[in-house]
Order: sequence, then C-alpha cells, then structure tokens
Amino acid sequence: MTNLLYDDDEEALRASVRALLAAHAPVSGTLARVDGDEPYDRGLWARLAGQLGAAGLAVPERHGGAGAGFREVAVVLEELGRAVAPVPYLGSAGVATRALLRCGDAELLGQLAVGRRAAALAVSVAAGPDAPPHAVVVADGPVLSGTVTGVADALPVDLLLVPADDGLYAVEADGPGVRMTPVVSLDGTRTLADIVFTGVPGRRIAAGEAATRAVTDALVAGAALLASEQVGVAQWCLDTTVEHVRLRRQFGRPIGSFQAVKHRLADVWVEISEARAVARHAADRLAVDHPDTALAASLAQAHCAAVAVRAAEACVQLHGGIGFTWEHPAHLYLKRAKSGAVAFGTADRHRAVLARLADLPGPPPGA
Amino acid sequence: MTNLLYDDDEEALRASVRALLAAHAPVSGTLARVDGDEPYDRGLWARLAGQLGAAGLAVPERHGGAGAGFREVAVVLEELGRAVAPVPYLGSAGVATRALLRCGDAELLGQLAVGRRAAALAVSVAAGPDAPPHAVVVADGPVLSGTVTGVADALPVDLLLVPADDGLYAVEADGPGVRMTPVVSLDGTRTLADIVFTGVPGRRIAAGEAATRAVTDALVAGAALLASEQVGVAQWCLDTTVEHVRLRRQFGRPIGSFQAVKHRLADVWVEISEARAVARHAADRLAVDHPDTALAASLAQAHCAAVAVRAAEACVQLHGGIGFTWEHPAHLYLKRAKSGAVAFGTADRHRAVLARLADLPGPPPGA
Amino acid sequence: MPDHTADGLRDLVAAFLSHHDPGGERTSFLRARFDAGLAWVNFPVGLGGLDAPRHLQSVVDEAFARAGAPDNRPRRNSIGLGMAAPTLLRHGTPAQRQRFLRPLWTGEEIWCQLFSEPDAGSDLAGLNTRAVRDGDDWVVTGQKVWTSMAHRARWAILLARTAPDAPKHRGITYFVCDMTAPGVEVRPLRQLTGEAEFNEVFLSEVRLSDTLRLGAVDDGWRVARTTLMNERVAIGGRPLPREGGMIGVLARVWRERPELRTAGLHAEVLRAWVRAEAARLTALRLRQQLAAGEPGPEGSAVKLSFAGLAQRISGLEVELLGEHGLRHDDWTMRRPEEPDLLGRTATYRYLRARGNSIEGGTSEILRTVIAERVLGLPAEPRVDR
Amino acid sequence: MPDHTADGLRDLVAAFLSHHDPGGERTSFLRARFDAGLAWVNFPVGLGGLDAPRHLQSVVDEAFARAGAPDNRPRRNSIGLGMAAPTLLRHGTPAQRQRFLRPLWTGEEIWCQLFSEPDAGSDLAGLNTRAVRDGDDWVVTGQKVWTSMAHRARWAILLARTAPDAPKHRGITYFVCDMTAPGVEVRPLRQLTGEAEFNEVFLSEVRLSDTLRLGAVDDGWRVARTTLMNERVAIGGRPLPREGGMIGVLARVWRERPELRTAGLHAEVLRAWVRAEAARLTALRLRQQLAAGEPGPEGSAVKLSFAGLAQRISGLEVELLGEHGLRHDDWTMRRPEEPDLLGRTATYRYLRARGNSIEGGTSEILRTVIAERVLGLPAEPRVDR
Repeated sequence: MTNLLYDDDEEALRASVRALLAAHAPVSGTLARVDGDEPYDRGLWARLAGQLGAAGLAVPERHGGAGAGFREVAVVLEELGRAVAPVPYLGSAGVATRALLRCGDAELLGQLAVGRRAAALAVSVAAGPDAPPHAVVVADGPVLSGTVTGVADALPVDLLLVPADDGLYAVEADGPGVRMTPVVSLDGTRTLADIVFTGVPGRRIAAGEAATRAVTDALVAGAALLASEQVGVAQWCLDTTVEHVRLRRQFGRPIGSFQAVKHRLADVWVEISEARAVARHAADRLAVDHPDTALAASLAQAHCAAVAVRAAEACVQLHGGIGFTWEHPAHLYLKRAKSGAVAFGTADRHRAVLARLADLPGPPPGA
Repeated sequence: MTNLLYDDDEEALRASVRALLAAHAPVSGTLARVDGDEPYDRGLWARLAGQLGAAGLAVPERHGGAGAGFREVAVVLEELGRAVAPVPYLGSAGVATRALLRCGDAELLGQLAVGRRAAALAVSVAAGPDAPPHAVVVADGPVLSGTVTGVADALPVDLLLVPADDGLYAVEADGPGVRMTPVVSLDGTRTLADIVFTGVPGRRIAAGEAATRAVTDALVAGAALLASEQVGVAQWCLDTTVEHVRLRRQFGRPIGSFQAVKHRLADVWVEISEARAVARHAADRLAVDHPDTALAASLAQAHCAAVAVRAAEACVQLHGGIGFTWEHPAHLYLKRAKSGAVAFGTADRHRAVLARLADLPGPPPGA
Repeated sequence: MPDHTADGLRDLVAAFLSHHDPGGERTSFLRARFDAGLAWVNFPVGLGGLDAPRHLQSVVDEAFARAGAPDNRPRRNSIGLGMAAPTLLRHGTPAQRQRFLRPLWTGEEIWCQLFSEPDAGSDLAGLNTRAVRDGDDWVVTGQKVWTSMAHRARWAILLARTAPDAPKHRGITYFVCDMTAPGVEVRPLRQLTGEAEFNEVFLSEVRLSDTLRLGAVDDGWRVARTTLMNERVAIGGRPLPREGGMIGVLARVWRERPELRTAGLHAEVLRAWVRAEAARLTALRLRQQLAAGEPGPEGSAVKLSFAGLAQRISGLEVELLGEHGLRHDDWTMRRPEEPDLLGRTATYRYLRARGNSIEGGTSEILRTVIAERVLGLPAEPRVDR
Repeated sequence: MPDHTADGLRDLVAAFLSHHDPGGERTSFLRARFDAGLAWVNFPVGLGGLDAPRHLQSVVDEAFARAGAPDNRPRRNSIGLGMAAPTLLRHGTPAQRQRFLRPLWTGEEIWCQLFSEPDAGSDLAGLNTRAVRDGDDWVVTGQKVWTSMAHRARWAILLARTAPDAPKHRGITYFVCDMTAPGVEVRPLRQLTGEAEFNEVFLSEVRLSDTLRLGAVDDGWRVARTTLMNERVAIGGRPLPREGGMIGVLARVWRERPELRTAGLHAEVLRAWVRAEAARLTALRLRQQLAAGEPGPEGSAVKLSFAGLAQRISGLEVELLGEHGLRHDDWTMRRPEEPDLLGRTATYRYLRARGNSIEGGTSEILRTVIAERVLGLPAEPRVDR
C-alpha cells in the first residue's frame, strides 16, 4: 500500500537540507540574486551535491548514487521549494535522472549522481506527459539541428538530453553549435532559455520506442516531483503569512485575530494537508515504479499546482501593501508557484489525462 | 440603450404585488401548503390576475391586457420569487404568453390576460432555448398522442400549449385523453407532472417554422424572466439571513458581528447586485424584442441561477441547525433555487449558447 | 501475558473462535468476545481490552470478519462507541466503567449525546440546561436538540450547568443520563429532507443519581473535551477505496449515461474527482498517522473537505441529471437510523449534504479551530467571559 | 440664467468653440473652458461650473471631444480630479477653492494623496504622522506610503494627527501639503512587477501655513470621508463596452489562437466572460443610478468584482498561453504614470492585478464596509477606542 508518511531517514534528510539552506541560501540572498547577472546559486548546488549527496539520491549505488529513491528526492524538493532555491535540482536529479535511468546510461548517471555534472531535458517547460514534445531537433547521423524554446533550468547545466526524431541524445551544453538565449521569465529563480542547435554532435543514449518512453517517463517524474516542491512553496507562504498576521496589528488587534484572515489561512492549511497527501502518494508510486504512477502524477499536478498558487496569492494579499513590494520575497514564491502551474502541463491538461486513466471520458464525438 | 433601473410605475407595481403577497401568501402558509394535498394557491392566482391585472401585463391592450411588457412581468416575478409563491405565473404570464404573442392568437391571449385561464407550455422543465424539445407529441390531423415528462406548473393550469411534429397546439388540460401524473418534485412550490396524450383533440395555433420559433422564443423568455424570479429568491434569502444573524447571539455576540458571517453575506449581496443588473438587462432586451435577447437570456441563466443557489445555501448554512429543519422556510427557497438551476437549461448549456453567440468557439474538432 | 503482535492477536482470535461458534447466538457471542479482551484491544484488561496498541484493532476486526462472526453494528451506536466509551474509560469511576462498557460495546444499550441546545448553537459551552443538587441526586431541567438515536437510546452523555454564576466553561458538569427516567421526553425533529434522523429532548426535573456524574462537579467542560476530540478523530478515520463515496455515484452516472455528457460538465466532473481523490488520500494519510501513533490535526481538514465535497458533488449530480435530477423519491416523514446517502435520489443527497457543514461542528467553527489550535493564530476579543 | 438642458449646454459649448480654437494652445484653451463654467458643470458658477445637474457633464465632454478639443488628461490627475476637487469644493474656504481648483482642473498642477502609512495599513485612521501648531504654521513629521504621482505632484491632500491623546478618529486634521516645501522627500517604491508606480513620502518638519488647513482642527476624519466616498464613486463609475477590459484581451487570444484551445479551458473562458459581462452591466447600472440622482452602494460591489475578475482572467491567460505565458517583457525598474494593463504581457497583468484587491481599500475592508453600511450588520467588538 502507498505510504504517505515520512520515515525517520526522510525526516533526517529534510533536517540536513533545511539546515544547509538556512545557512547558505537565505531568501534575502535569493531576492538579491534575481536582480543580478547570475540568478543561479552554483555554490549551493555544489554543497547540495557534494556535502549531502542529494544529486544522486535516486541513482543506484552501483552507479555511484545514494541508492535511496524518488521519495527522498521529493523530500529535498519540499525544502528547495520552501527556500525557492535557484538550483537545477528538479530538472537534473529528478527529470534527467529518470530519463537516464530508463536509458540505463551508467556513465552519465554516475556523473550526475556525484554532482560533477548537472543535466536538463531539452524540452519546453510546458511539455507534459500527455504531450511529449515533437522532435523539433532533427538528427542527421549523430549531428543535431533545430530549436527548442522555453527550456527550464537549462542555463546552469552542462549536459542537455535532447529528444530528436530518431532517439534521445546527450549533448554538451557549451559545445559548438549550441546557442542558448535566456528568456525574460516570470520565475527569476527558474528561468527559461531558448536553445538553437546547429550541427551539434551528440551521443544517442536511446532510440525509437525506448527513447519515447524515456522522455515520457521523465515528464511523468517531473509532474510527480514538482508537486512536492509545490507543497514546500505553499508551506513557506503559509508559515510566513501566519507569522506576519500574528505580529501585524491594525484596529488595535493582530490582524491574525480577524476571522476573514483566520479562515482564509485555515483553508490554505487544509489545502496544503491535502496537497501533501497527494504529493507523497505521487512520490511513493514513482519510487516503486507502480502502474498507477502516471495517474498519481497527473492527480498531483491537477491538484497541487493550484494549491501553491492560492497559498502564494493569499500570502501577497494578507501581507497587504508590503506583499506587493519588490523588497518582500513573497513575489518570488508567487512567480515560482504560477510558473509551476504551467510546468509539465497545466492542471487542465492533467485532468484530461485523468479522464483517460480513470475512465471518465468526455462527451461522445459530435455531441 | 438598455435601461437597468426600475421606473416609477415598476416600483408602484412592485409595491402592490408585495402588499398582496404579504396579506395573502405569507411564507408560513406556503410551508404548510407543500405538506398538503393542494400545493398551488388558486386564491392567490385569482387575486394576482383579477385585483392587479398581473396576468396580462405583457398582453397588448387590444387583446385585453395591460399593454405594459416583460419588464413589468419581471418585476412581478421578483416579488413572487421573494415569496416563493406557488402560482403558475412564470409559465402562464411569461412563457405561454410569449408563445401566444408569437402565434398572434388573440382569443387565447385575451383569456390569459384577464386570468380566466392559465396556460403551460408542455415541455420538460429542463428544455432550454438551445435544445427546443423534440416533438414527442405526434399530431395525427388535429389529434395528439404521445408523452411529455417533467412539465413545470402544468398541474394547476387549464390550457396546455403542446409542441407537436407539425405545429404548436392548444389543448384543454382536463380534456379527454389527457392524463397528468404528478411527479414527486424537489420544488414543492413548482411541481412537475408527466403528461400522456392519447388521441387528444387540439387546435393548431402555429405551424412549421412559426411554431418552432414560437417555442424557442417562449423558452428564451422563460430563461430571461426566471432570472428576475431568482433575484427575488436570493434577496429573500439574504434579507432573512441578515435579520437572523443580527438577532442570533453566540459567544456573547450577535453572530452577524463575526467576519466570516459578514463577509459571506457581503459576497451574497455583491452577487445579487450583479444578478439584478443582468436580470434587468435580460428583461429589458426581451421587452423590446432586441436582437440581443437570446444572448441576454443565456447570460442571465449562466449567471443568476447559481447566485440564487448560493444565496439559498448561505441562508441554510448561516441559520445553522434551524435552517436544516423542515419547519423553517429556508428549504423552500433552496429547493426553488436548485430547481431553477435546471429549469430552461443549466448554466452549462447556456454557456454553450454564449460560446456561439459571443464568438468564443470551443477547440477545433479532433483537438 | 498476551503477545501484542498481529500474529499473537490472530492466534487469540483463533483460540476464541475454537470455543465460541460465530454462527451462534449473537449477544452471547459478543459478550464473550468482550470478556476475552477482544472488543477494544487498546482498552484495559477486564474492560473489553488487552492493553494492546490501538493500531492492532483492525487485525482483530478482520480476523472476526473473516470467520463470519457478527459485529456489534458500530454505525447504530456510533455515539456510544466513538464518544461515550473513550470518555467513560478516561473519566469514569471503576463502577461506571464496569456497569456501562460491556452492554455499550455489545450494542445491547444504545447511547446518544445531550450536548447541543437550541439557544447555544455552535457555542456549546453556552448551554442553559440546569442540574441542581438534591441530596444524592441531581435534578435536571432543560432542552436539548439534534440528538440522533435519542428515541432508541438507553443512556445519554449529558452536559448541564451546575454553577450558573461561574464563567461559562467552569460551571458545567458531565452526567450519564438515564433515557428511561421520568421527565425525559423525546420528539422527532423533521429536517429539510422530510425525514427525522434527529430529536429534540425535553428534560423536566429529571432525577439522576450522583453516581451517574462523570468527573468532578463543575469540571464537565474538561471531560467534554475528551468526547469532542474523539468525535473529530472518528470523523477523519474512515478509510475509503477510490470512488468509495458520493463521487462513485457521480462517476457511475457519468459512465452509464453518455447522452448526459457535455464538455462543460466534463470539466466539473473531473475537478470533483480530483478533489475527492485528494480528500481520500488525506484521510488515508491521517489513518496512517494514527496507526503510527502520530495523530495529526488533519481530522478537521478531512471533515471540512468531505462536507464541501459532498455538497459540490451532489449539486453537480442534480444538474447533470437535468429534469430527472429534480425527481425526488419520497417526502414522507420517516425515522431512519442513519442517512442513506448512496442509495436514494440525487435530490436527497443534495439536501442531506447541506447538514454536513452544520452537524458535528459547523465549517465556520472548524476553520476557527484550525486557525487557533493548529496555526496558533490569536483568538478574537472575547466579550462573553 | 443658463439653460440647464442637454441642448442648452450643447449650445453653450458651440458658442464657446466659436470664440476659442480647439486646435490652439492647450493650457489657455482649458483655462478658458474652466472660466466659462464648462469644466465641471455641477460645480458653482465661478469655480468651473454652472450649477447644472451632474449627469449633463457627459453632454459637455462629448461636445468638446467631437470638436477635437484637448481634454485635461484626467487619468494623469485622477487624485486631483476625483478626490481633491470634491473635497476642496465641500470643505475648502473661498480662498482655497479660488486658488486650487482652476490649475487642478486644467492639469497644470497635479495632486497626490498622503493618507496611507506603513504602520497603519488598512486602518487609515491609525495614522502616526504628527502636525504640531507653531504660530501661523503647522510642522508636519511622518511617513506616507503608496502615493501615486507624488514625484510629479505640486500639491497633496494630507491627513496628520493633531491631538495624539484623543480617540483615534477625533484627533486628525486635513491639510493641503505643498510638495515643494523643504522636508518633503519622495522615494520610488518598487513593486512586484519590477516598476514603481508608487512612492514613499518622508515628511521631516515640513512647515505648512494654517491657510492650507481644510476643515476644522481635529475634524479631518470627517473631511476625509468626503474624499473616500468620492474614491469609491470614481472606481465604480467607468463605463466599458462589452469585452472592454481584460476579458477582451483573453477573448482575442482565444479567437486568434485556436491551437491553444481545450475543452477544459473553454469552460473557464466562458465562465470568466459571463462574470465580466455581469460586472460590466453592474457598473453600467451604477452609472445609470448616478445619472438618475439615486447613487446606490454598488460602487463597492463593482470594485470587489473587478479586482477578482482581473486576477482570475489574467491568471487564466497565463495558463492558456502555456510556455509563452511565462515570458515576461521587462523587469527593469521604471516609473510609469499608470499601469499598462492591456498593453503588456500576461505575466504583467497577472502580477499587477494582485494589487487590485489591496489598493484603494483591500477586498477584506470592502466586504466589511458592505456588511456594516449596506447590510447593517453589527460591528465587531472594538479594542482600539
């Protein structure tokens, strides 16, 4: 049966990640970072991978990983979401790792596991398991050409996994013929890039059906794992707002004593409780590669994405004018949450997947 | 331009109807009535028609009516909704009258106008302008046979307007071959009936396209006018709840001083303000037979039906246990409101009409 | 010394069954099961239990169910089992526990709850029913409301005010009320579905022996907290399979009646399905927490969500069914022992579900409880103490 | 004696235009229009008006617009026109009205509003800015926030506390603040869109002559009510054609990009369209009430609805556009005079719309105002007076 709790090891992992983030990635630093030239925190990434071995949690020990699994990756993501940390963990330790596990590429898995390299799946941020990307990149022998737009967390990585029409390729991100253009993105802590490939040498790591399956399963993993990040984002928003409304006084009372505020935050808490159960379920199914994984992943995105958005919107609203300023970090979470509502497919598209998987078909054609 | 206000004559009409209802149709009486053998209030109907001339408001003076129009009918319906009055006014003075106006049947219009007779369009309560009923009733010469289910307010009337495959027929409700079976209905103040016609003589009042148009326009009128009734239903629910929460004390305070209660009622008030504008717009367009009437009517049902339901649900909830009892009249309004969400087509179907009329088409076929 | 493992308990049940025929007389079988400590395994030895961990209860229940043994019809006596029993265990005297727990568990004696009052509403502690000491007795007068099973109950848990001048939470005493005592009058309370699950209970100078008092005089609010805490746990604790609740009814209609489907309603059905599945997983997680001995506050979340869901799903079902959705089955005044939420019409579900956000703590009260007890937000300024 | 009919006013405009070239120098034209009483027709003669009924204003405005005459750029000076002018008219001395109204109306002098304070938030009357009498002057010290156009404004309407020991509503005085006075410092306040429409304003011992006081000492809250009432009227008063607001942007995307459409999003777009049309008709009805001289309280409803709608529609647009919906145009710190809600990206609309339920009275405050002033529900227990 699905295990929706956190076990002791997972709680210990959470504590380590949280301590690391508190020491090295306070939100104030991230806020300053999005205004600068380098939105990504490469130092934090090195610590996460090196100090905690977090990059290889889902990689088997025989490939140099920790041999834990995606439940543990999900716990790390909760904490990264809570810190809105600018590192390519979801894309590299989650999505790309899942693709490489499917391809069985021991060498790259080993490099990712120890954090020596970070990878991104070169697809649009909006690509979901319902619509794996068309092969906009065309392979001619082992040479790739074409364009992929709106790739999340591609800028800070050195390895791209590129779906092409005859398979999935590994490509050096800074190799010749790869032109990466940053996009002015809603989420400054997880920016997008447009990538043009012009006669780029690549190594094929899967072909045909196996490649398609690797990409689809990687996107399922992304949808499933993003839910845990969203729980973390929502939890920060709730905690921060609770703290604010306990202290902030108006009309001679803490504003947190007003029922309109209390009930809205109670609703946010209820939604987060639900989102946590749904996200744990998705991580658990993914971890054991259960046949229900795709359903659990789509359920997770159909539910958790909106929970994070509503929590972030409540955070801005209940902070009043302060929450609307650039100097308060609430907007980082709002932007991450809203971007998450598009990432790996919108809730609307995941509901359409559920219609298929749960046998709830739409109207007959022509109706 | 559309006039969304009430003019002085309309306010005077409202005052007369309200006074009549207060004197002769208190809610307590209606509550007792739904438990009895005769849910309809024939005495009230006679007064409305005879004393106030309300039955003929939309009938031109040359046919014996008041020569006012559907704006005035809508005002009467607001008050009838507010009293959840068990009279067949919407069906007779609204829907059937509109059909007869389209058919130009002077004799029947004259009878309806003075309240000597009351009529119902013999279609399912759920029939809307998007899906005028199939001709389940088959004419063989001037003799009708067939079945119509779920006809609203058919039990208390003496004239049925029956869509058949070659036209629209007028039929005596108590004539030979008409078998009317009461349905145990959600709304005890506007019950449904199943009607079986077996070789019933009828008089054809419109044929072919004209008949189709008369039925469709009657259903548009129903959708447009029901919105005003819904405003009245919602307004009673709001007023009654406001009164209750001002008096009812808990935790040493009137419960109306708690923000959760205040804000929910403020939202109901906002929604009613909007519903009133939308309902007035629909009545106004209908009154002048404007090309936008169908759009205004579908907008009205897409919006106002849910407003009445939410107001009634808030009324039950904020009355607490009392609102859940049979002895409190709140359930009469809840049942009327929820039935109204199906009558003349659900909001969902009206949104589909709007998609067509406002040029907001769905996904291309096969998408 | 019993073996407190799942296997150990299965062995105990097997041994019990070898001496007691599960097809035999119902009441004697249940009494014997109680006496063997296999009623509530976490209760003390001698009171139906074995002092075993609570999460092993399901092992025992399943073993008996597999053997085709009769159960104690738990839904018929949910107040007794879910609320009175834990309160008796915690606050009762040895004599009280000895007297009440066995017939309560076997279902020979049904219990009801006399807490709610018409004037108090959500403010439970605002109750007006008075109990006045008279020698070894108390004389109780007042009116209670929303009492399910009062017309079947042998006993009730009762709150009454014993110190009218004390602050309202400090002047209440908790009693066991004899429902057969003179002066107890039970009247059905008809609800908007037409039927009467509940009752009004009028108490006119009802004499209760002081031996029926639970806890100290004027300390009843503290005792009641045990009862209310267990109510919330009970609500959150029911496990459901996927599509096990009202959503299953809606999904079935959707699958079986393709002619009713529209693109717009499809979107709403899918949203409801997602919410229902989320609520179900949340309830499951709560159950796993309880089993692991880490009860969380999610019970309130589950009750809030289930209430909202039932209302939303039943409302949607009425609209999906269109004309047919307005057909009701029966308005006759009846006295069901529990609501038949999955068996009757969509109209019945819609109407009955309105009560879900009122009974057992309104949704407004639950949100306040969550805000104050879980999130630690400050209380509102109080004017009533 | 002027002819106070639509035709009469059209004649007046025609006569005015025959003497003043609408293509000529802008400021002299506007000054002349003011002096002719054709600025605010409902204002008194000599103060830009004709003592004519308010609803005839649109007749005059349309006549000038048809002639191609310059307007006074009303959106650039919305605080001046919408809030300061009616307050000056009602509470100003003859000298104040004479001094301020003409350049205000012509746009030669921009106004801003110094009411909000960082510590007071929604509790406007909780302001801490102090004004201390010193001979014929007042010395003002404090901090204001959320001041649009402060960096362009010549004058401000200002609330300051003059009796610190009085109950909070009774110790406030209303001033006109000279924004060029020493001690006034304006700093941009960057918002989550990256730009800074608003400012923080620091007042350090700013000397204001007593002739700049509006209304009696300590009676400023009453004066402020005039200002705030006019704010709500202004918000509710803008007429829109169908699809005139953000819904028009969404509808255009929907029509032009069929490849983005899904059945699920269709349902949401239609719901948003219905809500937008309902809100538009409500605003229109409010306008008809104003024109008929029966102003209703619907202004608050319209502001609440518009805020919710803008948030919902822009959020939906981001999701409809998918990857493209996450592309922003520019995070550079800029100083726009007003938000460009229809011209920029969906991300901008989404972010900027968050402010709609905060600025000019939060949605929470508006709901309380509706509950108490429209529905007559009792106030909460007050602990601050």
